Amino acid sequence: MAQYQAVQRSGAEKAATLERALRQRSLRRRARPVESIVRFLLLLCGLVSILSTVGILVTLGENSLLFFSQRSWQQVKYDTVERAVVVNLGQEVSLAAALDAQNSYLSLELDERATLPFSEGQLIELGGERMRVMAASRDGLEVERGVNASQALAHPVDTPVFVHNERTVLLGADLRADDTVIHLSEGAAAAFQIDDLIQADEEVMRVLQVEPVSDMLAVRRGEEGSNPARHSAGLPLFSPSAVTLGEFLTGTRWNPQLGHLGIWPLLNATLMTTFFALLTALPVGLGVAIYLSEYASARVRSLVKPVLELLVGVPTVVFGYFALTWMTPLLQQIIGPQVKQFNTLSAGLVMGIMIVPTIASISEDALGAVPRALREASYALGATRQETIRRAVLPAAVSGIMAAFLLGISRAVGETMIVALAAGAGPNFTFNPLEGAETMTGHIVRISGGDISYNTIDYNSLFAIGLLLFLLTLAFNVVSGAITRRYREAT
Amino acid sequence: MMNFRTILYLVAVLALPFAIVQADSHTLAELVAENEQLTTLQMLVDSAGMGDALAGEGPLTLYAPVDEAFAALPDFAVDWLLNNPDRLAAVINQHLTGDMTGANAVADPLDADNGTLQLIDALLLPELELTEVIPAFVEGDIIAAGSSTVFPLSDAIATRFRDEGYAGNITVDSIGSGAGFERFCAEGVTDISNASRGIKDAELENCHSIGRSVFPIRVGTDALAVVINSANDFADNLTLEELARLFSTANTWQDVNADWPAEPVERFIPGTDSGTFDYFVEEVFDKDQAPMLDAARTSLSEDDNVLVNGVSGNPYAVGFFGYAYFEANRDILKAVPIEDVAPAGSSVDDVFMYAAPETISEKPQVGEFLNYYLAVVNEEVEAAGYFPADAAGLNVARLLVAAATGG
Amino acid sequence: MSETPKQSVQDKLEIDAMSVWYGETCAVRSVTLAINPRRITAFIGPSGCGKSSVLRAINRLNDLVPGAHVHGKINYQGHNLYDEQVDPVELRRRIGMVFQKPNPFPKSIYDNVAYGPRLLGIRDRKSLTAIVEHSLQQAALWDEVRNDLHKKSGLELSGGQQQRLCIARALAVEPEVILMDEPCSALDPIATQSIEALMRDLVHDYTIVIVTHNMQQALRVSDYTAFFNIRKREQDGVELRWGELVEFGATKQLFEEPQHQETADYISGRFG
Amino acid sequence: MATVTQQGNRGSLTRRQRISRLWSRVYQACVGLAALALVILLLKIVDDAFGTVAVVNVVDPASLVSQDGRSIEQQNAEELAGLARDYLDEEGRHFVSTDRLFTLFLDEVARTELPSSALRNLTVGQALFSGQNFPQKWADRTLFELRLPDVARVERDARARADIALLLAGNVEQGRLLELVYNDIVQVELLESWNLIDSLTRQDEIRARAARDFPQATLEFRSWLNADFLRTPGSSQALTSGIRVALLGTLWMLVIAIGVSLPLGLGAAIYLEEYARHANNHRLLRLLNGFIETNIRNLAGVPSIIYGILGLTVFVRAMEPLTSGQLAGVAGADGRTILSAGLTMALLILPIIIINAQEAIRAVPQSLREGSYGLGATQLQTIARQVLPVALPGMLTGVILSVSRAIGETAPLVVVGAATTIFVDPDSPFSRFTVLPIQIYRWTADPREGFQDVAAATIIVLLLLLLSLNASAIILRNRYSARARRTL
Repeated sequence: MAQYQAVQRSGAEKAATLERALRQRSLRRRARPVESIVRFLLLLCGLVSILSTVGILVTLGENSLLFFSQRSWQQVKYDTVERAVVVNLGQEVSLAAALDAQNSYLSLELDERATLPFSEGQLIELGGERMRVMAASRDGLEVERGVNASQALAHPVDTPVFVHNERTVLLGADLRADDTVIHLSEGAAAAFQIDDLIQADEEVMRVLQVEPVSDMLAVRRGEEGSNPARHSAGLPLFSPSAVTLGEFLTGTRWNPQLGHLGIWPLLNATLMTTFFALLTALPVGLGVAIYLSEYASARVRSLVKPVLELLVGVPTVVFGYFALTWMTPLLQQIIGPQVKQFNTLSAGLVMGIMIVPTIASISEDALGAVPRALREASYALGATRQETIRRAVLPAAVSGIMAAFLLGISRAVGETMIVALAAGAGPNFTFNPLEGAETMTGHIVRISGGDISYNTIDYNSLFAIGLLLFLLTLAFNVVSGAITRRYREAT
Repeated sequence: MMNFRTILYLVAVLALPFAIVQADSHTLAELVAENEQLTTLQMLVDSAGMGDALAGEGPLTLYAPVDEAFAALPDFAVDWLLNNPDRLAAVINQHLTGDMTGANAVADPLDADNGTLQLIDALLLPELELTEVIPAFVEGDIIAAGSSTVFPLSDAIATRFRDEGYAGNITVDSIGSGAGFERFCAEGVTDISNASRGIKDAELENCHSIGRSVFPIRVGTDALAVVINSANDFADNLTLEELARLFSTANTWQDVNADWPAEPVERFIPGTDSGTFDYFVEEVFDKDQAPMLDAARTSLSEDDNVLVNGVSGNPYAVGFFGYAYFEANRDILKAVPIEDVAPAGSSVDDVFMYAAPETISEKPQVGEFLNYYLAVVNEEVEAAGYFPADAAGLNVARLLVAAATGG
Repeated sequence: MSETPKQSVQDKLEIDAMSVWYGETCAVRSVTLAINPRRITAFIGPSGCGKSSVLRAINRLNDLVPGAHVHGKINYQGHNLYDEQVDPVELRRRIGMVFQKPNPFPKSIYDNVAYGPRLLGIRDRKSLTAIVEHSLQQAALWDEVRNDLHKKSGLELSGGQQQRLCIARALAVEPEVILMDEPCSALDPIATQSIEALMRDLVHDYTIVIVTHNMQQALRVSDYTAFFNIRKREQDGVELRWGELVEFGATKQLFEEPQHQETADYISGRFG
Repeated sequence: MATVTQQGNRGSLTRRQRISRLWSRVYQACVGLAALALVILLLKIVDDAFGTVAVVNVVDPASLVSQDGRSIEQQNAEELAGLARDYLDEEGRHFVSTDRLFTLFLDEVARTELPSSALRNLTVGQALFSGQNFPQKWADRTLFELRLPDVARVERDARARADIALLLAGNVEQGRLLELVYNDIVQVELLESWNLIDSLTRQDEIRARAARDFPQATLEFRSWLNADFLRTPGSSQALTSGIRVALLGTLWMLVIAIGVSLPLGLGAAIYLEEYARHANNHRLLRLLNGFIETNIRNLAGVPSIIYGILGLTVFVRAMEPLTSGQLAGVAGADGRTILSAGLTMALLILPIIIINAQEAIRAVPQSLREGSYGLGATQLQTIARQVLPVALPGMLTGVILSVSRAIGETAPLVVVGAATTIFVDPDSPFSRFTVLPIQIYRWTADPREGFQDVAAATIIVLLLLLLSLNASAIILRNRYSARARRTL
């Protein structure tokens, strides 16, 4: 009561001031234009990000459309049957012993110095019977008899061995600008049909007639706006094919010059480097984060964290050279010479090192945001430190940790310089991490920095790859976003 | 180029009977006037007022470039010659007094009363005096971009240009020939385009569509080196045929030569659009790039350093690239002689710059820089790892730059 | 405690058939009661009976909770507080709130108390100081902190002091109603006692609504008490739970002669 | 029975504690591993940036001593000008070129505010103004004519040479001439460079090798990172290469990128955390907000090279009038300017900033907001006075991360079109530019002797720059953070 009396005395001024401030304040809703404007401006800030996405989609999409609508020219191939010849000796190959209809071993006698003209899976032909080579050595071949609808027969000794070869169609004779008949390399006419398009250098021709016996084609010159020009013998000929989405998404060979436009070699390499990067970065990064957040003293934390953040700023080029000049030799010492100079393992591991600080820093923030009460509750129930971390802290921080992983993964997928320098420079469809393979980003940077001219299929393919890269990260983010949300709701 | 030459041969062979019929008791001047392949030359001779010289006392030898030979000279250059009688006279004199270096005969020589007429397939140019450039007086910016191969050379000359007093802003970007032409021909934002390959038709068309009559300036040449790891002591020579197998079907070195180890071959080759790649395909694979691209364990890179690193990292690797890069990495690589010929100096890969007279007249500093470039290029070219362009090539370049700058 | 306060100009807070929903979940259903001015009204009931939801609905703090919505009306000074025309910002100024866990801002004591007046546009330092001083006096905190006004962060005070700081902060904008959401649940008995005494002091000038778990506290401080309880129903195999107002009346009457068996059970500590 | 339970409990407890300790070792090991990687990386960089070099002088300074035996440092301007005259380009050797002398002269006396072309017709008398020491007979010659002794060189005109020497000696400082003598006559050439570790541990071997391979060379210890390195622009010579232009370019780009993305990013984050979840938002707005939210998460994962492609299409090409400076009245060549690079980088780091700021805002306890609202604060007041101050340290983390990201990014700038060789400092957002990572990329790929070392020195500069930028942000953050930790 006494206190209340005292309060009464000092209240006069407060009441006066407030009365002034509160005059004319009614409960009626007031317009707050500043609030509305700020709110709108902030919304605009958010909308900028949508513009980014639209820009990316339009840019990549437009050129990808070009890619998919563009015709790619590839060299025409045809199948030939030729006598098997040891190239470096000029020696023709024939049976060293008679072969009956059942035997699957075909004996040969080849010189010590001979290089084998046979390889696994090759189709060979003996006296009208076709066989498939299962294994090849200088002394003989393991074969599968009577393939391709042929009959297994007996063959006498000295029967010549023929091999099936795939050859490129070349111009058989010089072609003048006004010629309408072209000569092809031997046996090549079978590869063409009436109305096919052929490209030689820059000129496009249309096949009007095929002469399989004399290997000649009657053509109309200068099709599709090209100019008839003179071509010399030996020029490879090209036939058109449009890129299909199916081929792009399922093909396992990437070689635009040869018409192979399957994304998998590049995609696979990207997935492999990402996998190794995450294999390194997730445990280490999370370990660092846990250490910093749960064990380290404030002093250690304030020392280590900036250093880690410094690592984020090291140009990835530097990491690339680090992979090439340090990690790869190290792996070669540990694993052995089968580690190639360019390999996805080394690139992936170094990329992992690069991502560690990103993951560690963001995860640490997430762990730090977990209320202390939660930890104390866990300790109070008799949990050890480790159990508290695993069962109380980590689940509570899971959304932040997921965000960190997410960022880490997308950095790994999109990382360019490390893979361009260390992962390999040829599209190579392999699951062997010790071999080189080119990633999507590596391919983009290699081709765009090279001599390739614009508006070619090669060049436009970069946008299709870019679009796929974008959609890939998109799909990934949607999934991980869903996971994050679920966890967040659960906790 | 080959195609073009072959056409010339054919044309010349066809023209031969005709020419022989005409070849009785005429002066050189008359021979030139009567020959249907020499209309351009005839025009130039008339314009220079040198008809008399050709009709005069002999014995003279006239190397007469056929009309096709002038195709290498863009219109603006011919116009410039027509407007500069002195230079024109010097050029025509070169065909009277010089030798045939850099050109090929396209027919047997014809005898005239006062000398000999030899039809040739290229221009013989004198070494034109370049306009002297004082870098300190050059102003305005210069933008060059293009091939990473030409970059070291252009970079060195740009540095020197600046050291000697140029106070403007010169930029040289290493972005690849294709991107270089895109900026030069399609966007029209660069003044000079460095290229390690010839300009393609589509690119040329772009250039024309933005009103640039582009012309090449040859500033050097590169040789090709087939290189192996320095630890490789077995491959001391390769035949062309072995080379072909090494870069295509061979799985192991043994497949190339039975004496060599059965170790898998790893290949490192330049990117498919580079001049080096084109040359290799043409010489070794008879223009068919499929076997090489199809080969297993093949890495392609536009970045020569990647190739160097690749080959130096595996004792059983093989690669090829410009001699300049081999030279710079001699300590970790070995070059293999091909058919017992070691790589050196044999020109395979021209190093170009492209410019356009329209840009030059708009930005005189570009012409001045090109003049300076040509004046010092032979002092810098070897330090940048290339071989000097041959004299004929340089002379063409000098003429073109002189014509473009109107100097 | 039984003395009659002078009649107020302020109106009653009439809660009329109000339900509070969080998304698809109903927290409390169909509450109707009138809160008398210059009295302390206590909301009691088991956890989850919706008493806090009702309290937070009064100053529309639930607006800030994503998915929360309120049906029904709250009439106050001739307005329905949920009317489009009502300004929630001004409403919250008039109906202040003290939270279960003391939540001083991470600022000095002075800045904590001056926060509200500053929002009202009072910049004058002298006036601010007067308001801060008076509010702290009202909250019976002045003597304890007068020397540390600028030095100490609000977070450096003890729990009871923090809560009194929060009350001072609320008083500094001169509200008409003060809502208190279990203001003493995080405090020790001595701090609790001081807050309770403070409430009895303040009720001379303010209408106070308090949510409490502590029935003794309700009995000690309040003039009116509302008892809420939980209702359950099985539907499609899912158990639905919501709160309802069971009984409302003068505290004394409710505790001594409850009208409902539920109330009697609850206040005597027996649960059904 | 009770004892057994106790024993069992104790056993299990010991085991649990052992596991706990084991895991703490694992966590420590993770830190160790990360630190080890960092140390090796830094060591490798430092290893390259310092070390022994074998250099050779094209002209031995000993042969340049004056007649009375004074070394070049001790000679006066006149004597040095005499040396320059003597070494004016000899046939086929590139010593002092007339253009170098001329430039030196111009720099010293004539390069006023006049453009280069106007210099041409200025007479010497005008150029030197009054009071300068020069021979009267030159007074009426234009500077262009002055340059003519270049012709005299060809003609071996001894008098013209003497004139040049006279002019130089009278007008150019001794220090500048000494520099000229060093750079153009003595001409230090780099023959070989060794790494730091080799230099320290295998000195004898290096000595032996140098003696065998380069008998005329001198060995000296060189720090590739030195004051000149920061002051000079790039060069085609490793010894004289510097990073001035790249350093300035990086700073310009960062300022633009942060300047654009910080307000946008924080704005978007505040919107998404404070406004977007509002209960009475319209359904369409809620949909839009959800879309923005997802979209930003996705953008954070978009590979940087794709931002490069975006920047090329949008900023360099589509917005060329703006980015080239045409609209601002600057005669720019094209859109490949610092502005384009900065804007591209801003888009790239925007999602990072937004996401981190969102996390930081989300971590602000709801009780603070309620406390503020409860006092009748509007939403804007609550955000500005309660939420932002508390969220600031977390936001700074995001900014640090994004600066780190922006400073080291190479790929998008390669696509947007950073210059590879450029000598002139950027002076406006519409300048052509290069940045440190681009230089590092170029130099690491340069096989010529010494450029790997230059690249390493550049990396060190980049890291130092990053460190100082970070340090300021970290200090700021820790101050706030300490307060925030105390408060929560």
